[in-house]
Amino acid sequence: MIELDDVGYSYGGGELLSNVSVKLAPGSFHFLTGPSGAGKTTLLKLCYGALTPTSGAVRAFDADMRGFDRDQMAMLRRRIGVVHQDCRFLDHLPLADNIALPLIVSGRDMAQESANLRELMTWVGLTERADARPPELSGGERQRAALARAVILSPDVVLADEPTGNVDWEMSMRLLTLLVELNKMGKTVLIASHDLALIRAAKSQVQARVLRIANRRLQLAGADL
Amino acid sequence: MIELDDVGYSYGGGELLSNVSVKLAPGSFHFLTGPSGAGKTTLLKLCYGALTPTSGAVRAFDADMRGFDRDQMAMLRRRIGVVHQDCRFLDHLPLADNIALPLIVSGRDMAQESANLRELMTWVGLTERADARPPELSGGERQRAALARAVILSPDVVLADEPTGNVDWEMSMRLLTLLVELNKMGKTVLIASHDLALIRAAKSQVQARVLRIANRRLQLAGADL
Amino acid sequence: MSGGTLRNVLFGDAQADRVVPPSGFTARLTLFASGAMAFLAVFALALSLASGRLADRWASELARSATLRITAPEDQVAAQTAAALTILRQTPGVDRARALSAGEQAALLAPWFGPGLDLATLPVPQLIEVTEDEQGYDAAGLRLRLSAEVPGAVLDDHTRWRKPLVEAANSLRRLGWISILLIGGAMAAMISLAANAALAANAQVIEVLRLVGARDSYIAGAFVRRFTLRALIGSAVGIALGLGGVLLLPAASDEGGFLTGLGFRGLGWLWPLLIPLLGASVAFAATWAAARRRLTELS
Amino acid sequence: MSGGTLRNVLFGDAQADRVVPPSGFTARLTLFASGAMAFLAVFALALSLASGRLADRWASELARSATLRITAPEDQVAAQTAAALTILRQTPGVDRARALSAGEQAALLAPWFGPGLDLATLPVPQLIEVTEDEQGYDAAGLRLRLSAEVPGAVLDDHTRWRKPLVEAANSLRRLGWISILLIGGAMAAMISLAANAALAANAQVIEVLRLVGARDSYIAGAFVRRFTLRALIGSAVGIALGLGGVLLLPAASDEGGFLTGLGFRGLGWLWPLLIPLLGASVAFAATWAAARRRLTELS
Ligand SMILES: Nc1ncnc2c1ncn2[C@@H]1O[C@H](COP(=O)(O)OP(=O)(O)OP(=O)(O)O)[C@@H](O)[C@H]1O
Ligand SMILES: Nc1ncnc2c1ncn2[C@@H]1O[C@H](COP(=O)(O)OP(=O)(O)OP(=O)(O)O)[C@@H](O)[C@H]1O
Ligand SMILES: [Mg+2]
Ligand SMILES: [Mg+2]
Repeated sequence: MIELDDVGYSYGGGELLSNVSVKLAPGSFHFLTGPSGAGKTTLLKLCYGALTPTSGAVRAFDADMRGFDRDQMAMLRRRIGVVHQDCRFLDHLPLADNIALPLIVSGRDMAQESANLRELMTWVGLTERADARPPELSGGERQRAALARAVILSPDVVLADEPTGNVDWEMSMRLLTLLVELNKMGKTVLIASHDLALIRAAKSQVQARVLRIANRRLQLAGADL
Repeated sequence: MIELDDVGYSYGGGELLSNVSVKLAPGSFHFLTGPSGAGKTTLLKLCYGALTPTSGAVRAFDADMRGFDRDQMAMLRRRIGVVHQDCRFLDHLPLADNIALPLIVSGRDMAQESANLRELMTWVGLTERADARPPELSGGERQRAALARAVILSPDVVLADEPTGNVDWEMSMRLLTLLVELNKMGKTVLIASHDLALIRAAKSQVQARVLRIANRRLQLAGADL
Repeated sequence: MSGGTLRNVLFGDAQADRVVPPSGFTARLTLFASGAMAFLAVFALALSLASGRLADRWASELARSATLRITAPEDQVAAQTAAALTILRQTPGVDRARALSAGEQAALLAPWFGPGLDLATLPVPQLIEVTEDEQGYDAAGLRLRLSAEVPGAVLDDHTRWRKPLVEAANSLRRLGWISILLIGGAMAAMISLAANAALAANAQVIEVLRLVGARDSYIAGAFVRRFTLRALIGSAVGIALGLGGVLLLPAASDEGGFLTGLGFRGLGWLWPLLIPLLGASVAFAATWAAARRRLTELS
Repeated sequence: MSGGTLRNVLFGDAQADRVVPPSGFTARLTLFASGAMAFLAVFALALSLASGRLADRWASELARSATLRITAPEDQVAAQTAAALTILRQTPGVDRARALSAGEQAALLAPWFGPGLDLATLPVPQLIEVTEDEQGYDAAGLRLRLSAEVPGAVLDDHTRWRKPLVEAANSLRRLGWISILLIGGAMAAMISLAANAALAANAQVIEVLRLVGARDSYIAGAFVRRFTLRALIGSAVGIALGLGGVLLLPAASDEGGFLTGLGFRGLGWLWPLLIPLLGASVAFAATWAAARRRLTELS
């Protein structure tokens, strides 16, 4: 699905990531850990084309992203669901429309999708807040909404950056279950998280590989995780 | 220091908090937990006057906040350090100035305070990022900066909303240590968090009370925490 | 944003317009700027149309009317006048020739001799008003014939008199058109400014839309449609107010000249209706250019 | 924002100004609006000063110059002219009295009688140009005396002729002042709009500043100082350009009348220097009002 080939990245100063090679095979489940500021978010942005590597190549669905024009990039984004670390919404639209935004911009028939939308909102526990504007949501509610928005188009790949940083343990498990279910349907999942308890819990439900960024390199984490 | 007396609050719909009474005594250390959307952030906002209770009274430093004019409110904020859940900064100023912002707006002599600032930035591990603009920071870096900004004026009370949601365990412990040190100096600390591991770790270092919001009420959590 | 997506930009779906927040400030700025500009444009248009009319009228009067002055001993004036009139009536190109009455002459001379003028006591020359037809007459040939048959006649074709006035009217007309160009330019500048402000203020909205897979033409279209519509509404209101203002001006009086003759005549009323269309086109072009630049910058 | 904090607002510390982000768009809008308005104000000022001068000159000429017309049998003209001149020179309030020469009279009459006029063949009245001094003369008394001693004399005081021109010049002057008021109003509106936009765009900045304990006067002051400075700079540049433009206009010529006589004379050059001060005051008031409203709203 998504393949990083000897990728290096720098924001202008020293190199943040070097020689990173990883292949997210279809149907795989990955975690990404590493200390704060190591480059987890940066790596995710490279995967969905928000950043262009300073060296090496990123391939998505067997196409080299470097050649993408803006329309191809838009089409790619419809196949990749992304949960940002600082969840951003359109503050003037109610929550339900924000979650349905990928349906709206891709011109789907909203009537057909409404059952789907309602089910998803129930799962993340936001049915009651459907008419609230995003600034009125609590921190955890925003994170759940971001995850719902990322998966509503049923994308081939889900990239989630710290999706459970602001929710309690019970809700974390619910969100994890959602991602595991998607993975079981054949979707590729990558979760950046520093929450070791979450990773351990996931490993009991699904066969997950844990990647760790340390010293600018990407390593496979040991059996302790 | 801060006292909520039979406080109720509603954002317009049903009541979110009812009959909440709590007294943050000088030098006390509290945790606040509860499921996502229970009202932790709301309760904190009531404590520092960002919200006015729909019923009941809030007293800060023995003065009823309802009578405060805008200047008195500004003076109150200089005695209360707040870490917002979604950390906000002035995006056009470098990180160091953002952390020093409370010093700047209260007209302190920056030359005198620079040693203090440097020490604090080292503690939260942001010395290298001093010249970065806030949008260039990673999620964890923002949270650490927000905590640093909250404590730089050495306020009498520190209210921290989910201050460790985006940092790894090691950094969580560092931040906790900072707050425990402040508490040992006699400052009052209240931390809203859903991270039970953090709470357990704190209890081994300091005598902390754990409050829980459930069904609109504030309760003292049981011995399991 | 290739050419093929222009249709998309112009006629996006209703949903697309909701994704851009209703930005109070830039909306007000656009409405206000296009309204004010349209309002001013109506006056500039009225000014140039009116001074154009004035210039045309004066120019055509200037070309088409002349005076024949007959200075002769008192007893010959009547005979020479009759002879001159005969010649004029025979001249091809002369539409009308008419001897002024004593009263008319007295009125014309009153400024010089006071109102109590008795023409009978003065050997005042007889004036004949000559009006050309479309083709015009041959002034040199006429002069020649007159000098042979009516020795006391002098043909004065007014040119010296009215030329500076016609030039003044023409330069007012130019001033009007230049103002309209300046107004259009100022409007384009203001709307560009507003569109750029809206795009800058909505950098985060654009980021979110791109994150969920919106095409650039979809995003640009939402902004472009909104600004075009605002400019259309703003300038429609502006011309309505401007036309109201023009109607309220004192009606053109015969003596009035420049200042009171403002206003539209006949088909001239259709001109101002072009202003909102022009305003909307200006807004469309300005917003599209701004969106294109901004979206390329942000990528 | 009580009265006592005004000093704080006007002279905050240098640090305080950094906490408000340099907002590109509202800065450009303010600079542009105040520059454009100052530019226009210079012209409006020049227009009203020039037409004021014109009106004054005409009004004083109108009051101070008159024509005496002597219509008499040919042999009495010279005697009556001499008599009239004598009377005029004795009249208190008359500064100068001068009989026009035959050539001057011919030039004045040429429009009517053609250039080849021989005054000798016509009993043209003799004209005497009368110029008043500061005090002015008693027209009625003069008329009475003339009617007794110079039966052919008629005093024409030009009033009928120039009054409409003076009125036109006066209404141009009014137009100039009204334009200056409108320009000032438009500038206040634009700067309010810009200040409100800046305050709205910086709602988050205001929230952060309040969170860390900034007083409202501190926050308002940062905005107010910035907008006042921008208006000052913008309108200074605007008047510089405007004065340059006025200097480039063709110099006032004697025939020129309205259009070419624009420009400042003597102390008049000091007037435009008031514009930036006024602009800055307008910006100060507008921004302060906007900040006050906004900060109350946000609390
Ligand atoms: N736009 C940028 N310009 C410059 N430096 C940046 C930019 N974005 C991120 N950085 C820096 O790059 C480093 C890695 O950032 P990144 O967000 O990838 O970290 P992370 O692993 O996601 O950390 P966290 O767990 O705290 O979210 C950080 O030190 C950050 O300050
Ligand atoms: N401005 C607002 N207007 C309306 N409702 C609001 C507003 N702010 C918060 N709420 C609602 O009030 C409830 C409590 O919000 P609050 O932010 O206090 O929760 P929280 O306990 O901090 O949750 P979390 O752990 O997710 O941060 C939520 O359901 C939220 O949607
Ligand atoms: Mg990150
Ligand atoms: Mg919260």
